[in-house]
Amino acid sequence: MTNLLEIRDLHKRYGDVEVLKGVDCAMAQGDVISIIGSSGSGKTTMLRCINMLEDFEGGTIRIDGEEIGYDTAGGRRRRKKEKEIARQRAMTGMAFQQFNLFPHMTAAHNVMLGLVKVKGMGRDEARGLAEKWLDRVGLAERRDRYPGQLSGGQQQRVAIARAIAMNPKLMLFDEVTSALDPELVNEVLQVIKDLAADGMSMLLVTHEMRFAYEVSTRVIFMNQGRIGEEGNPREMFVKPQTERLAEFLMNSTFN
Amino acid sequence: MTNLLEIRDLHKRYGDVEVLKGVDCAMAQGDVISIIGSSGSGKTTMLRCINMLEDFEGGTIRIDGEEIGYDTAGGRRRRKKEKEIARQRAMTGMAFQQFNLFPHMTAAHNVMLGLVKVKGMGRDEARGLAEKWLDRVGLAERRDRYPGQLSGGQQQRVAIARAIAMNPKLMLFDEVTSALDPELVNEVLQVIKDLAADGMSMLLVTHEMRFAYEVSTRVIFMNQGRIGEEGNPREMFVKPQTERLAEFLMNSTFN
Amino acid sequence: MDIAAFLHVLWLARMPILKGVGVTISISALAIVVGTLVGVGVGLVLTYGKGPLRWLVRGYTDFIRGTPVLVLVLASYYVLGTVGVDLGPFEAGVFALAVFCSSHVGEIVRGALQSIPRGQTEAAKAIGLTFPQTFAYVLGPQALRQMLPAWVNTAAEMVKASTLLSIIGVGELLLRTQELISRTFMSLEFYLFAGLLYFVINYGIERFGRYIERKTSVPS
Amino acid sequence: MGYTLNFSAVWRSFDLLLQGLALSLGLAVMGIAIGCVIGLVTAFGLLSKNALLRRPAQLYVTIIRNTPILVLILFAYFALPQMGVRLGKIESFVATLAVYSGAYLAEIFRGGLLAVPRGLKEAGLAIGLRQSQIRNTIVIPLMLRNVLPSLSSTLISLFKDTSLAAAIAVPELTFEARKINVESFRVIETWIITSLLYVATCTVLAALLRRLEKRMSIPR
Amino acid sequence: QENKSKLDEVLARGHLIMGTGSTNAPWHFKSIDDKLQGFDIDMGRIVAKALFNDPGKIEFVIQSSDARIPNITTNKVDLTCQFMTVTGERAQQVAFTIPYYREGVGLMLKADGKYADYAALKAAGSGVTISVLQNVYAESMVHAALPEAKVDQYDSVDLIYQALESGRADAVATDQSSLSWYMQQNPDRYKDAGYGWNPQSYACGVKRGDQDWLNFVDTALHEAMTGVEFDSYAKSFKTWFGKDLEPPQIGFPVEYK
Ligand SMILES: Nc1ncnc2c1ncn2[C@@H]1O[C@H](COP(=O)(O)OP(=O)(O)OP(=O)(O)O)[C@@H](O)[C@H]1O
Ligand SMILES: Nc1ncnc2c1ncn2[C@@H]1O[C@H](COP(=O)(O)OP(=O)(O)OP(=O)(O)O)[C@@H](O)[C@H]1O
Ligand SMILES: [Mg+2]
Ligand SMILES: [Mg+2]
Repeated sequence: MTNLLEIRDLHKRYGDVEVLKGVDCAMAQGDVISIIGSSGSGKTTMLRCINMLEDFEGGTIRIDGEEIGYDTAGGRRRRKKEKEIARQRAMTGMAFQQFNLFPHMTAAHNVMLGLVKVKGMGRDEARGLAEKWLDRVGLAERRDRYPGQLSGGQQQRVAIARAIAMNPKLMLFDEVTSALDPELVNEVLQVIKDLAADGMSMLLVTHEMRFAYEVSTRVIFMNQGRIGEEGNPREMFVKPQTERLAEFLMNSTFN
Repeated sequence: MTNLLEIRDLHKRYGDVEVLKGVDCAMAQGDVISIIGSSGSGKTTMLRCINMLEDFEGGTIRIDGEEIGYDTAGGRRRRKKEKEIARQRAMTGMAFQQFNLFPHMTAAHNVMLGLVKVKGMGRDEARGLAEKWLDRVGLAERRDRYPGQLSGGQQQRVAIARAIAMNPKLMLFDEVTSALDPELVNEVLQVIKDLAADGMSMLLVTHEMRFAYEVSTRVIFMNQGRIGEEGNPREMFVKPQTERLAEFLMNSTFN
Repeated sequence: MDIAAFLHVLWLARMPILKGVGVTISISALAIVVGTLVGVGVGLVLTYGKGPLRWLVRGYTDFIRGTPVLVLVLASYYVLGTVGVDLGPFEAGVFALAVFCSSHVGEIVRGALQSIPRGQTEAAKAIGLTFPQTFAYVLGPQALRQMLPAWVNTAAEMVKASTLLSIIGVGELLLRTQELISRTFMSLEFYLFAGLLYFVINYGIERFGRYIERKTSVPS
Repeated sequence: MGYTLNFSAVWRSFDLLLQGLALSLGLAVMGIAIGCVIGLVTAFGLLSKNALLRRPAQLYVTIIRNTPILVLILFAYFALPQMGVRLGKIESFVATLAVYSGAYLAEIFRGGLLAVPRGLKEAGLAIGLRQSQIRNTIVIPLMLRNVLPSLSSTLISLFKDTSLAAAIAVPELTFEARKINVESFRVIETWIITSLLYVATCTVLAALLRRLEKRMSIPR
Repeated sequence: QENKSKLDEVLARGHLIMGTGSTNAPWHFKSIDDKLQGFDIDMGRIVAKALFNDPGKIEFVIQSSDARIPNITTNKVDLTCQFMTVTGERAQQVAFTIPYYREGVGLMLKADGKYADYAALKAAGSGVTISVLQNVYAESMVHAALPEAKVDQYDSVDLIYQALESGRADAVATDQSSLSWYMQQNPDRYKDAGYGWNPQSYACGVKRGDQDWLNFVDTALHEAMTGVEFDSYAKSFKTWFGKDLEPPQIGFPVEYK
């Protein structure tokens, strides 16, 4: 069986600074992987490469065996056509820290846009699906509100519904709760837990250690552009193997 | 001995909505009081009234026996002159969730502004004092940086130094850590702890229950515009008297 | 001033004035429509264009914006003729104003597009939209709202600039007014009256802009 | 077409053009400087909660911005003396330009003021600053930084508007250019040189503003 | 095709295209029913009549003073008749026809104004302001009559009158023909200062290098002033300048006296 996601020797630089210095990672269907690590360690960058929001200079990323973003044939590496990349992006769903809902569309229209324009679904069918997913994240009554009329937690749930409705093979979450007030965090985390229970494959960057501990099948600790440690959350949180992880965990548990 | 702060029957409304419905509170010199409570319960509003950032419709607030914001003589209540209110505001220092540093001034100038313009201090003396306080909050080397060149935690520490340098009788903190990344929270909390150890009187709104527990001499639980419960942190967190507080504490300890 | 005498003369002159208003409105409307269409292209190149093309368009907008409109008008009437494009005064004038309008609209479009948070493009990419789709459904509509007030200003600017076409003999409102003055010698009265008409046209545009703004505003 | 350019008539009177340009600059600097003050006061008026301050400010901005400046110039120069206000032609034009630019700048300043976060004013209050101190040390400096990028467009337009002073016999650049035209009839040549002078001045102006923007920019 | 004269082109086209203005009475301005009229207009009609035997076969292109010469040189018009003063410099750019009017500058005062006549103005020295149409030599032109007066130059005729009306100027100095027309339209409000100077000739202009066409227009104008079309010319002169002309003398041609 091929892995759902396979990253080999991923390298990424911004100008002179190498931000990812060779990341290898594999993930099976149904895995829920939390990525932790201190600020600037490259967590966000890794997600953005998987979704081709950033070009990268070296290594390969494969989803379901298909190479993302580049064709490597006969030693030469060429960026795929923009249209092809757009299609590949739709294989993954992404939720951002700042929600990034489209402010000029209602919640339902936010969810429908990709369905209609990318999947070519009819408007009625798309509407049905959008409503189904908004119900699932507990926003049945807010379908026709605009983002500006929703609280942060509600906006984030719409953003998740928008990504999920595209039926991605893999969901990427980048610190989806850190722009939220503490009391709103729970509603979003609950939605993610439910998705995990449904068997959705997920890769999530988070600062909520407790949540990472409870929900993930595996945890990756990023350190200075590399994977510092990786394993089962029970073992990692209780018995960190590296000093750097031990230190990081100590700092993160104050609250 | 008169209380440092005395609030009697404070009422405040925004349009039709009564946000503070009669708050009474007293605080002695050297007290460190944490205010907790769910979103919208009126915590911020209470601090803003004490600092006269909001007018209020009923009740009195006294600091060191002096009535804040209004003169109540012969049953008639009149807002004090703007200049008088400005003087009274300088009796309290305030630190905000969003830091609110002046972006066009260096850290040192941010601290000096009030000293020069309000206290009428000479520039050299003000500079000396500003440097002393920036050193105290661990920013000796960043004096001449602009806010945009500082991390969130550093900015918040400058904001605290700016307030403290004015030598206020009472410091007000409104969720000073909730706009910060988890790793930066600690630097700010440490500064507040040090101030508490020095005997500074403080009133702080916080969502960090652990911190409230560790640092405060008293805790106030606000609930729907009133003080729901009040007491010693050890007792309140372990044996909440009201069901509403018990519920609130349960929700707040997820992370 | 003798109000009654003026009103009498005004009544006699109603047809030329109405014609002038008509010409002013058609010049402005044409210039605004053409200028806006071209300007959107200019704005797109300024925002997303690369290399020499962008460089060229940057030069175009800077040069046009620095040149007095009067000079643009004279140039398109006379200089274009020498390179074989012989336009009548009306066409030449509209051309000049449209060029002027396009450089302003280009800057407005650029400003509006640049003020949309990057996250919007990324979110659109993340659900698999191609760039043209992203522009059509996400960036364009938001930019439109953003640029509306500045665009209304430019439209009013065009109406005022249309007065310069009188130099090459286009019978718009100002030239009509001057013709009336040369017969009646009531200069102040007619200039003020023309000012009033221009005010009404521009105020109409302003109200219209407000109306569209309200119509398209997003609840929050 | 066979039209050959001949610049000799223009060069012969080039010193006239330079004198005109100097006067244009002088008019612009004086008019816009006063306009800035008017604009600033009006901007605060526009944002005032007090309708007695806000309404007149709105009325002023609406009327002035929708009226062609030529009408305002003629009105100030010819009609005001009949109402007892008599200014010299330069003073009259400078006053008109000040009133006109004031209305435009007021709108720009208003936008810049709105973009100053409320929290900063509160932070100023919290350390005991008075309203006027907050306005002078925090709000206005930040507002100026906010508006600088969009200001260059407006300043360039206003500078070009000095060309209308020709209508009331103020010998600025356009006036001198027209004089040369009437004499030599070398219209195309004269306008080419004149517009180059305008473009050059505007370019220098834009560059200066960009420099200022850079100098005032807040390090981050 | 090669070197065909404008004359052939106009004849083939079937109507004449003449450049002129629309804002200067009595030379070229609009009637109440919005038709162009004036002395310049009548000159154009005389040329049209010579071409087609129909004064109506003419199309007017309205242009500002600035546009007079460029519109000729860029072929926008066949001919321009727009109170154009003949000067050597201008003659290097366009070909002038024979003059059709001889103009002089006059001074106009307010009837109830401070100054009675030319002598009073001159006596006031630098205390008077004169409004004139914009011109490079406007200043020296005024100073020829009033050596110390201040000179304000405006870019349109209505504004020089407006300057006098609103007290911005003490007198207007401009073409005597325009002044007399203005005083005729506004009886009793103004008066002539009684001094004239600075003679100049008005002629039509055509493009240089087409002698055929220039000859034709010259002939048409010449015969209007001295020959078969004299009646049209005299009638127009009477309408716009209010004076009757002596008919040309029979016999020896006046040109060779
Ligand atoms: N567009 C960019 N240009 C230059 N450097 C960048 C850019 N984006 C990120 N970086 C740098 O790359 C490094 C990794 O960034 P990344 O956002 O992946 O970190 P992160 O682990 O997600 O951190 P955080 O927890 O703060 O979100 C950081 O040092 C950052 O400064
Ligand atoms: N300017 C305002 N106008 C109208 N209503 C307001 C305004 N500011 C606050 N409120 C309302 O007053 C109530 C109390 O607000 P306050 O900010 O004091 O709550 P809080 O306890 O500080 O909440 P949080 O924990 O979210 O900061 C809320 O319901 C809020 O919506
Ligand atoms: Mg990140
Ligand atoms: Mg609050």
